[in-house]
Parts: sequence; structure tokens; C-alpha cells
Amino acid sequence: EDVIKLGAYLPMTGSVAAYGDMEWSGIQIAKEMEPEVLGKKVEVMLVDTKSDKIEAANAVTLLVEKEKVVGVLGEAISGNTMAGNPISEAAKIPSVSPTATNPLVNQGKNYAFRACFIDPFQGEVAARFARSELKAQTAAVIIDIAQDYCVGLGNFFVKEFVKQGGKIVSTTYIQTGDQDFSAQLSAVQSTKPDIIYAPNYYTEDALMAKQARDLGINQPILTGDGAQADALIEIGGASVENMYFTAHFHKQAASTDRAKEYIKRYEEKYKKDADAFGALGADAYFLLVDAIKRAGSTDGTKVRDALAATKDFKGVSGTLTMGENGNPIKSMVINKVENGKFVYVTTINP
Amino acid sequence: MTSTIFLQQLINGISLGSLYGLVAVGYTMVYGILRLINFAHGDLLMFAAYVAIYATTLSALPWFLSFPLAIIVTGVLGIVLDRAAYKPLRNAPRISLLISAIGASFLLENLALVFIGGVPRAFPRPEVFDKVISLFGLRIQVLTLYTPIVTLVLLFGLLYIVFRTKVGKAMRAASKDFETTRLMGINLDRIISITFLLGSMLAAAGGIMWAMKYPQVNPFMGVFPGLKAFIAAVLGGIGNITGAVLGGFLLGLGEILIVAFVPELAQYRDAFAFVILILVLLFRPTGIMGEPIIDKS
Amino acid sequence: MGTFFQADHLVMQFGGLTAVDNFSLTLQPGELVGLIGPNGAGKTTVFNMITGSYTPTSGEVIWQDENVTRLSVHQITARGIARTFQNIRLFNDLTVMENVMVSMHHKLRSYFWEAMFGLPRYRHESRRIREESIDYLQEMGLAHLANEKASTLAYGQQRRLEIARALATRPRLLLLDEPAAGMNPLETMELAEMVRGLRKKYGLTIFLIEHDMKFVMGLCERIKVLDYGITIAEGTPGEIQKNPEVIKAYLGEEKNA
Amino acid sequence: MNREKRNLLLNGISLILLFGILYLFDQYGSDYHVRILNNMAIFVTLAVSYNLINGICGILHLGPNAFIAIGAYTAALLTMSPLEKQMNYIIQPLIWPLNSLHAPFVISVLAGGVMATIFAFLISFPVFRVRGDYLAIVTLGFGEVIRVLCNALQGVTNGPLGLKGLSPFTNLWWSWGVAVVTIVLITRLINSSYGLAMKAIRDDEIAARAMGIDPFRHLLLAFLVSAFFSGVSGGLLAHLITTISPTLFTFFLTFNLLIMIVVGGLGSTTGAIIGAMLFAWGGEALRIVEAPMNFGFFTIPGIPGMRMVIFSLILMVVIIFVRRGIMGRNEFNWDWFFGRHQK
Amino acid sequence: MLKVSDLHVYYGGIHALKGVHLNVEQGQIVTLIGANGAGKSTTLRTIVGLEKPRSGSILFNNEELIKLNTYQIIQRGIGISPEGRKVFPNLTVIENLELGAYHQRPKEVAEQMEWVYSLFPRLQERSKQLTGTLSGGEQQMVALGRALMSKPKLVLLDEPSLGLAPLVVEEVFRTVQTINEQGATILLVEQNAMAALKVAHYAYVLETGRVILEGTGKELLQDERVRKAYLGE
Ligand SMILES: Nc1ncnc2c1ncn2[C@@H]1O[C@H](COP(=O)(O)OP(=O)(O)OP(=O)(O)O)[C@@H](O)[C@H]1O
Ligand SMILES: Nc1ncnc2c1ncn2[C@@H]1O[C@H](COP(=O)(O)OP(=O)(O)OP(=O)(O)O)[C@@H](O)[C@H]1O
Ligand SMILES: CC(C)C[C@H](N)C(=O)O
Ligand SMILES: [Mg+2]
Ligand SMILES: [Mg+2]
Repeated sequence: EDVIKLGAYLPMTGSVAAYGDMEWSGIQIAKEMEPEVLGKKVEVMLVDTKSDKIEAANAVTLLVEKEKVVGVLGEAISGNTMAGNPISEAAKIPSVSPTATNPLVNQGKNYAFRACFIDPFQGEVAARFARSELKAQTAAVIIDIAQDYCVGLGNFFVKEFVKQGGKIVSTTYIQTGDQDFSAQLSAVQSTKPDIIYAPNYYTEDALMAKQARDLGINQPILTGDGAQADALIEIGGASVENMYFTAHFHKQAASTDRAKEYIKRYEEKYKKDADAFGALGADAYFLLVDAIKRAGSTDGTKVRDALAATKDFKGVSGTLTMGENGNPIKSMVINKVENGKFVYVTTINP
Repeated sequence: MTSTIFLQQLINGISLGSLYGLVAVGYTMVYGILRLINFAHGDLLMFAAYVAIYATTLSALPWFLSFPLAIIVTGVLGIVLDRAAYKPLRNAPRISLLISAIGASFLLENLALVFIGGVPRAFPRPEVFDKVISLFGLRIQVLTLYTPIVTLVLLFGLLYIVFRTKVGKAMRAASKDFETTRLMGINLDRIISITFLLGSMLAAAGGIMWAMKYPQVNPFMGVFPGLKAFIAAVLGGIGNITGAVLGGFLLGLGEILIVAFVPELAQYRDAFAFVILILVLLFRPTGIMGEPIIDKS
Repeated sequence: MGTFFQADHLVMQFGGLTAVDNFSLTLQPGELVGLIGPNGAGKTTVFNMITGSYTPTSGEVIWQDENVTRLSVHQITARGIARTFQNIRLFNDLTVMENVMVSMHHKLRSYFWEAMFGLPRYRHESRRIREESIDYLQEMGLAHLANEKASTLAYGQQRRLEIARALATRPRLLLLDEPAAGMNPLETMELAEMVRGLRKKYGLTIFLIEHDMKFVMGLCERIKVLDYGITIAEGTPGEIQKNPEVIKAYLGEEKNA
Repeated sequence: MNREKRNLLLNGISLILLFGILYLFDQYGSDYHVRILNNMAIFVTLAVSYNLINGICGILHLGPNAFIAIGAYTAALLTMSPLEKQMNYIIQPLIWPLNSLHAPFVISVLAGGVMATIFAFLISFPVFRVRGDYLAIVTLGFGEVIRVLCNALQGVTNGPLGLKGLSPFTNLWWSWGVAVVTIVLITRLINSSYGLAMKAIRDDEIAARAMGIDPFRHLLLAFLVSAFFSGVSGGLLAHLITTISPTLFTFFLTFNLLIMIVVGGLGSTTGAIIGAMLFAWGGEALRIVEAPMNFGFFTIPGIPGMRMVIFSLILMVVIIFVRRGIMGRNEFNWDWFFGRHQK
Repeated sequence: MLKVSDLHVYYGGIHALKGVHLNVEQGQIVTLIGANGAGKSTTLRTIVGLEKPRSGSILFNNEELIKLNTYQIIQRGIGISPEGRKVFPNLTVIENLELGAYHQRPKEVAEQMEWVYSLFPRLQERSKQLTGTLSGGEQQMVALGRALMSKPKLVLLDEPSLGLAPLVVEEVFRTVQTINEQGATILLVEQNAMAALKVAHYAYVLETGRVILEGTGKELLQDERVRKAYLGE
């Protein structure tokens, strides 16, 4: 065989399709930038997970058992990655998730890695930002209970917010696919919080923001990395103006050479601004290819060891060192929505 | 709970209920004539919403042109659907027809997925419906007021057609026996086409109202309203047009109020619809307004 | 001696309409009684009340000293009252033989798991059902059609299969609703012969509805006449044929053949 | 040799042949093929038991997903070790006594079947109070209620997050063993007097009553038997995929089963088997339309959704041309195979 | 008026009609008798286009009907009371009758309705009742009345006396004669051969898909074979 076969499993359809879409675009640019390793052509086979756990598990099974890939990229969201990782783990195939931020994703796994920071960090930063910048005494938390990410991140925020002397006045649950949040929002409204923390994915956040504003709830909304999708602004319109969120990347904060090259190619090819998730998709690819190069082989265990030893890697989203458990240590940005655009606010280092 | 909040929830409930009712009417109508659970009905909602989006954004039509356009195009799609997927099965067992309907539903959803993609689109809600009026401390979106009105107007129009016109009588005849309907000199295929035209146009109206309320349009957006409308239709007595609207109101109001009174039950909201349904059917096995089964020995 | 069969002041109302009013009937074992009357007089409704399809608005049905008024259809069949239907209701997708075998199912003693695991008791019982159903088919002249689908039978054959099926439930009282409808005169005559034979062979009591006067008058020992749900006459065929009220409401002037 | 003996012999030979093939795959086949075969067996079991209700009793039951879900969760909760449970439940801890229960695979799977049967019994009264399309929606409703409960009872099911990392106990022997047992037992039931009574109810319930058959008792029987085997399959399925969540048990699962049995031929066990195998195999075969296609010079990227487009087109064409499904209501039998019709 | 020649009809593999021919002249009552399963109903169904013949021709006023759809055939002026009545059970008696006159103008409908009520007064009593709840005989009257509502030139009746009380049977045959005298041509399928032959101008005897005998009503009444097989003598 003169090709090296990698597999990607991403949500190309379903409730979080936008992430899959962006990350796949990023992976393709990365592949153009580094099409070969060990003198062989790299091939990436994509399988759609339909934004669903079961499909994610099936997809990894397909990639590992049928396609015999040597490394796996994905999934975009934590819940699906948690369903997929045990399968690649059992087959001793290393995997790199671009954006699954929940800590449990890699827990107890030897072959699972990711290209992003993890949620305890993100929750803490959000809580501190809420207290110091937004001057919030009280917060209402609205959580999508169908997503490991949302549940986890919500908890980390709450813990830190309380530790910083804030008060959580209400915790309400929604579920992926819900359309009508009026009941939950009415409950929130009656507790008059200073801010609303809603660490959910873009569709739910956009619809929720819209209905909140319709109901006359005008408090600032703070959310997590899930917000940074164009669909949020498209659907939410004016309602998501001034929404703050913790995020992986903003092209304005790009620092490495690789990032500059990436942004150039990306914008040439897709005729739009380079986004965070594309950048992380690319980083996942670069990390894996880099490890294969350093391992000098596609053997699962060797690549795994190389991945674990990644140090000061200059990726698109910044400089990264692989920490414990396959979790990188890297910086974070805070963005907000302004005039229908994602605007860079600040960078926070670990 | 204060009376303002209660009133607010009541209004929300009526609005949601009339939306369910609107979708259910078309459902029940097609069912009434063909005895077909048209699982593709929900997908016609989705189709109409996309047509409206494209008409509004691409060809820059004002809403009062693009919406009717979407309704007409969807009506035509309904006829096409009947011709392609259901007409060849007129004399087949009902279950085959049901499978064809499921197939049609999958097809529409996935065609949309292939051609439009899985990322949701925003629905351009026209200014007129976007306003919010404040009244006695209530914040009411204008759209909330329009939905019940649209539903009731369409209901009465449909009742008129089905019970007062010749075509309506032929429809009711066809609902029991195709062969004998033909023996009355009635062009059955034309009657069925008209049924599908009307049913699909109602679906389109429902789709547009739905998309204005929840302005997020994706290939699978029809599944949920389709299911809710189906429940509403059964609740009211399948095939009974007034029953469908009643069922819709009951369902919408019930869902909203139960969550408002007992917020802990919010998670059970989707089950609630079925619980009401099962309770009602326990006491009235053919729904609230359904005709009793006549089966003389 | 206790009561064999007694219908006591049965009333059936549908909304405002009284379909049957104060219908009473006592049957002795072995009797062959006819029920006639204009269309819509309530004859089938009487059958439906006796067999449990309808629950009478008032009145009672006593069967072998038991009040069966409120029992459901299958319970009444199990107690020995069987019927045929005016609009033939065979199991169209089953074979002729299976149609008959089904009627013996309610007498089966084996549990379902005995059938599922093919245990001896079930095997034994099922063999007996098979043999017996052939007998009933032979009785009605249908044995050669045993493996045909019921729906492919000619009309007259279907009527006879209805009777065979009812017989197979092993009733003591058999209710026949227009058994000769749709048969030509020749077939009707054969049918009359058959009914006589069955009564004798199985010791049946028969209560039947029929519009074919030749058939009814030739066969029944006693006849009841309904009109608008009310019993207007009762008596031997001879008496009924002469009854002016019956002639006026039902028979017509020249038709008392 | 008489016919009965010959058929028995042939059945035995086919069985040995089947397990021989399984052995070959187990030893030499790729993981991928083994997985498809496992899927096939589970679908076959599900379709055959579903057909008992919909095909034989003629009831439009749309809630088998509930039975499967209950079987899957029950079995999964029993095989997971207390430690795994602790790891999984992050919203709410698993309630007592479930958190400390632990049982071997066989027992867990059987328990899944039993729980599904108990559930079927509990809902039978409201279900069989209605008929026709009303029954369809009531059962669809119970299916949805179970799904919602799986979502909402986080202390039992871990809610929408589902259970992950189950041990992959299901192998070819279990899945096909269960399938064969199910086929044999259900076929016998169908061919017995009980099955005949069910078919009579399907054809004309009023007439069946008049022949002394209690519809409720017989429908209930079919319902419970079907629920049991569906529950068992659910347990097998859970330990094949190793991840379960409420989204697995939506009415799409029901629709898929319905498609299998109708395309195979409603009311035919042979048809159900064929339908299920076609579905399991076809579903995989159709994947190529979604894979990127390489034409040497250029590649067409995979188009998500294409697979379902083709699938639904095939489905509609098939159902329009063979309206009663592949087998109609006929069954495979050896006499037919040897071209002998005389009885 | 109606001329059927060499009609072959199959149900799947079953050859139900094997070259049936018949001729109905304007103003006549023609009857079709024969044992169960002889193909009488199939003949009527084929005339109105519910079954498609494999070969043969059906001329109605010199127009070929085989090419037409059922609804078009009915619109040419044919009324039918089908086997098994086939009333619309969920519609009232009035609505059933009105459907029979689907293409008539309201005034004509009212006239015809009066006339049908005069033939069957029982229907007027029950006019608002759902037809499904009527007795068998009453439903038969609805079916008959419905067939007459469109003032058809040719009326096809499939066993109209089935399940009717003797008085009503007489009534039906009288009605058949009445409407015939008022100008309608009638093709009557009957099991009650005696009564049918009495009113018929001309008759055909069908056996297993073939016409085995034909002649005027009187001739057949005398015929030895007919007396034996169909009159039970
Ligand atoms: N389920 C029902 N609902 C309403 N009315 C009914 C019902 N069943 C019967 N009827 C009415 O009761 C009356 C008696 O009907 P029934 O069927 O008993 O007549 P019948 O004597 O058997 O007539 P036929 O000889 O025509 O069969 C009829 O007028 C009929 O309309
Ligand atoms: N839908 C059908 N499918 C298959 N065979 C049929 C069908 N309808 C009728 N037949 C067969 O065609 C033949 C003629 O039937 P037809 O109904 O025309 O007889 P008929 O003369 O009207 O008898 P009857 O006096 O019983 O009404 C019969 O052998 C019958 O079994
Ligand atoms: C794409 C991202 C928003 C995914 C999210 N960080 C998660 O872990 O689920
Ligand atoms: Mg009667
Ligand atoms: Mg006939």
C-alpha cells in the first residue's frame, strides 16, 4: 500500500452538522498543506455520524473494522466522541478529537487524544469572566441535558461561580431538538438573574435567545465554545447580539506561521473568514500526521506514544503541549457577537 | 403563579395549540379520504418552509407573494406525491400504502439533506409578525395572535368545502369505497388530487406558521410537528376535521399549562401528549369526535 | 326441569329508535323455530342480543338456567349457542378446513406453550381437531374443497361453510340468519334437507331467519313474526300464512305459496 | 422415507450448515463481516417476533421499539459493573438497588426479555381496547413514552447521555442461537391452533368471537411472546453496539422493522427473515453511495443523505411492484422446494 | 342499445368469462340468470369498466366502452345497483341518493328524489339516518334508489331482491317494470329465476362463463333444463 489511510467521523448532518461541516473544511485544507507523510500519500475517509451517539459508534466501527484506518479524527462533540473512543481504543488505534472538550472523553483511555482544551478550564474562565467583567451576582443556568458537554460545562461553571461568591438562582434543562423553551424561560424570568449561562450548541442557543428576547428577558447571555457557528447569528439575528462566549480561536488572535498559511489558503478556497472549528479540525490532522512522522511508522502503539510526547507544537489554534490523559495545555479566547459578527475580546492563558 | 403569568401561558398554549391544529387538519383530511396515515405530511411542512425561504431571499419576493407561492408549490408537490407514491397502490393492502408513505417521507427529508445540506437555515420572519405588543403587563407577539385566527379561518373554509359542496360529498363517499364512488360517475382520481392539493396546501400554511414561530428550518423539521399533528388528529378522532383542531388546541394548551404549573415535568412534555391521548382513547376508543365504528353483524 | 332457552322481554334501542320491543321466546330442546318479518323489523337484532353482540337495553336471556345477557360473544358461544351471519363473514384468508378447525379452538385444553414446544397432549388434541373438522365438512358436502381458500368458494358453498363452521363449535342451539339468501331454488331445497338432517344427527335446537317462505314454511314447526320490532304473530306455519296482519305486513296477497 | 422424516432431516442439515458457515466466519471472517452477520441475526429475531403481532394477528402495532429499549436497558444495567455505572452516571447517580446489581450476560439478556414482557402485559389493556389506526397510535405512543422515560429518568437510565462502554458479549453464537430458537418457537406457535385463532381474528374479529375465540386473550398471547423475544434482542443489541441511548429507540427503529416485514411479506415468517437479512445487508451495501467516489482523475466527495435517498427510492419501487411483499403470505417449505404440492 | 360480444375476462389465472355475448334492445328488460359463480356479476362489472376484459367488445349506443373509465361510462347514462349493495355507510340516506345524481342539476335531483321516495316510502322515513345502520333490506332499497337517481338510460341491477322480504321482492319487480315502462332499459341479474323470467322480455342463461341458453322470458320458463336447474322443479 502506498497510502496512509486515516478515518474521520463527524456530524455532517443532524443537530450539530455545522461543526462537522466546518471541521471537515479545515481538515481538507490541512491535507492540502501536508498531503504526505513517511513518503506516502495521506487519505482521509469521512463517515457521517448524523450527530448521534449510536451512529458515531457505528462509524468508528466501520472505519476500524472495515476500512482498517491507522488513525481516527473526530468526533466534533463530546457525547459522540465518548461513544466512538472505546471502539478505537479496543482496536488500539489512536484517535484525535478536534473539539470534544469534556474531560471524560479521554478518561481511562490510552489511545484517545484531542486538539482542544477541556471544560473545567472553560467553565472556570467563564465564571470568572461573569463575575469580574460582567459583574454578575446571580446567574441562571440553562443546560441541554442531552449532551455530555453541556451537562459537564454547566457543572464546572456553577462550581467556580459559587466559589467566586456568586449565586445560582435557577438551573433549568432543555434537550437537543427542543423548539419551544417558553416554559423554561418563564421560570428563569421569575428569578431575575444578572446573567444567563447557557453552554449549549448553536441551534438551541439561538432559538432560546430569540424566545428569551421575545419574552422580554434582556439579561446578558454567556455561553461556551459551541456558540461559534454562523448558524447562531443567522437564526438568532438581533437576539444574539452581545452574547459572550469562551472559544478556541479567533483569526485575529492567530499567532503561528502555520495559522497564517492556513488562513490564507482557507479564505482563498472557501471565500469566507477562517473559523475556530476549521482551525481545530486542521490541528487534529496535523497532530496525527506529525505523530506518525515522529513515530516513523503507522503502528498504533508507536503513534500513540508519539502523540503523547507532543511538545510545543505550533498548530493553527496556537501552541500546544500534550498534557496528561491526551489533554493538551493551550490558551483560550473570549469572543462576542457584535453587529452580526464574531468579535475577538481577549485571550486567556492556562 | 400570578394571574399575568397564567394568562401569558394561556396565550402561549392557545397559540401552540392552534399551530398543532393547523397541521393536523391537513393530516386528518387526507386520512379521512384515503385512510392513509400520510407520514410525508410533516415533510411537506419542511418543503414549504424552504420554498418560502428561497422565494424570499433569492428572488427577493415580499412575504405576501412568497408565502402564497410556497403554498401553491407545496400543493402541487402533494399531487405529485400522490401520483407517484400512492396512486399505484390504490388497490393494494393499506399497509403497503403506509410503507410507501414512510418511504416518501424518508425520500423528501433526505433529498433536502442532499440538496440543501444539514445545517439549519434561518426563516425570514416578516416585520409584521415580528412585533411584540405589551398589554396589561403581558408581552404578546403578534404572530401568537394570528395563528389561531388563521387556523380557524382555514377550518371553516375546509368545513364548507367538505360538507357543503359537491366535491366535498364525493370526498366523503370516496373515504369509504373507491369502487362504488366510481360507480356514481365520479372521477375518483380528480377527487383524490383535490384532496391532496388541499391537504398539502394546509400543510404548507402550517409549515410557514411553524417556521415563523421557530425560525430554524432543517430537513427534518417536519418530523416533530408531523408527529404532534398526528396525535392531535387521533385525539380528535381521525378523519374528523373539527376534531383535529380541537385535538390540537387540547394538546398545545395541555403541554404548555402542565409545564407551567409543574415545571419539574418539563422533561416529560413529549410523553404528555401521548398520555392524554391514551387516556382519552380509554374512554372514547375512536377519539373525541370520531364516529363510532359501524360494524353490523 | 330447568329453563332450556328463554328470551325475556328483550328491548333494543338505538338512540331514539326502538329496533326490538318486548321480544320474548322460549325454546324447547330440539325445536325448529323460524323468525320472519319485513326488512328492518329487528330480526338480526334479536340474534345479536342472544349472542351477546348487542347488550339489550332491557330484558334477559336465560340459557340452560344461566343468565347470559351480559356475557360477551365468545363466552356465549362457549356455552353452546352458535350463529351464522346474514352477510357472510368467513375467514377469507384461511382454507375451508381451517375455517372449521378454528371453531374448535375454544375447546382446546392445551396451553400455548404445549403447542409451541409440540408436547404430546397438544399433538393429540390437534390430530382430533383435524379429524373432526373433516367430518363436519363431509356433512355439508365441502370435504373436496378442504384446502381451498374460503374466499374462492361460490356463494352457496360459502353459506354452507358458514353452517359447518357454526356446527364445529358444537352448539346445542344454532341460529341461522338467512341461510338460503343468494341460493337458487334448487340449492334452497337441498339446504332445507340438510338442516333437517343436522338437527337430527346432532340433536340441535334451531332458530332461523329467512325470507324464502317456501323454505320457512316447509321447515319450521313454529314461527314468530316481527314488524317494527313488535311481535305481531306467533304460531304454526299454517296459522301464520292465514294471519291477515302478517299477510298485510309481510307476505303480500298472492305470495302465500 | 416419509415426508415428515425427510423434512426433519433437511431441517437438521440446514441448521448444521448454518452453524458451519458461522464457524467459518467466526474463525476467518473479518470483524466487519461478523458484525453484519450479528446485525442480521438480531434483525431476524426482531422481525420474526414483530411479524407475529402485525402479520399474524393483523394488528398495526407501532411500539416494538419500547420492548427493545426495555430489554436493552435492563440487560445493560445488569451486566455493567458497579464501577462502570459510577463512571457513566454524571447527571444523577444510579438509584439503589440497580447500582449494586450485577449479573452474567445470559441472565441479563433473559431478564431483558422478562421485563419487556411485563411491560407488554401492563400496557395491554389500553392497547387492546382500541383497534386499527387507533391501536397504531396508542402503541406508537407507548413507544414514545418509554423513550421519553429513558430520557427523563436519569437516575435509572442516565438520561439522554445513555450508557457507554458496555462489554461486547454478543457474538455470532448468541445472536444466531437466539434467532434460530425464536424462529422455531414462533413458527410452531403460528402453525398451532393458537396461531389459527390469531389468523381468524386478523380476518374477521367479530366472526372469530362468534366462533368462541376470545380476541383479547389471543392478542395478548402474541403480544407477550413478541415482547419477550424483542426484549432479548434488545439485550443482544446493546452488547453488540456497546453504546445505548434513547435515540436508538425512536419510532424510526419501529419503521425499519415494519419495512422489513412488509417488504418480506406481511404475515410470512419466511418473509420476515428475508426482509431482515436484506435490510441488514442492503443497509451496509448502500454505504458505497455515501463514500467518496474515486474516478482516477477526480473524486466526488461523499454526499450525506444519499444512502437514504437511494434506500427510500428502492423501498417505494419495491412496494409498488410487489405490493404484498416478496413472499406474500406464503412460507418456505421443503415440499414447495421439491416442487411437490400434493398434500 | 347495449351489445356485448365475445367477452373474455380473467381474474389472475381464473378464466371467468369465456366469450359471453348479449344484446339489450332499447326499452327491454333483459335478465341474466345462472348458478353461483357463473359470471353474472363479472359481466356487469366488466360493462361498467370495473374489470378490464382481455378481449371482446361492449358497445353502448354504438360507442365502445372498453376504452373508457368507469366514471365516463356511468356518465354515458348507465346506472348500477351493484352486488352486495355497496351503500356508503357513513353518509345519510339522502346523501347516498344525491351521490347517485352527482352530475345532475339541483332541480332534477329534487324531482328524482321525490320519485324514488314514492317508490320506497321507507327511505323517506329514514332519510336522515346513516345508511350503515339500516337493515339489509333497507340498504337494498337505497342501492336501488341510488341507481335510479341519475335518470339512467340503462339500469344494471345485480340481484336486487337478495335478502328482501316477500312483499318487498314483489315491490322490487313491480318497480323494475314501472321504471321500464317509464322508459328505462334494464339488465337484470337474478337468483330468483321465476320472478325474473316473468318480467323479462329476453333472457340469457350463463354457466361457467358461457351463455348456454337464450330466449324470451316465456320460452325459458317453459324450457325443461331451466325448470330443473333453476326453478327447482
Ligand atoms: N347498530 C345500529 N345502530 C342503529 N340502528 C340500528 C343498528 N342496528 C340495527 N339498527 C336498526 O334496527 C332496525 C332493525 O335492524 P335489523 O338488522 O335487526 O333488521 P332485520 O329484521 O334483520 O332486517 P333484514 O331482513 O333486512 O335483515 C333497522 O331499522 C336498523 O336500521
Ligand atoms: N375478485 C375475484 N378474484 C378471483 N376470482 C373471482 C373474483 N370475483 C369473482 N371471481 C370468480 O369468477 C367467477 C364468476 O364470479 P361472479 O361473481 O361473476 O359470479 P356470479 O354469477 O355473479 O355468482 P353469484 O350468483 O354467486 O353472485 C367465479 O368462479 C368466482 O369465483
Ligand atoms: C464543536 C464543539 C462545540 C463541541 C464541544 N466542545 C463538545 O465538547 O461537545
Ligand atoms: Mg337481518
Ligand atoms: Mg354475483
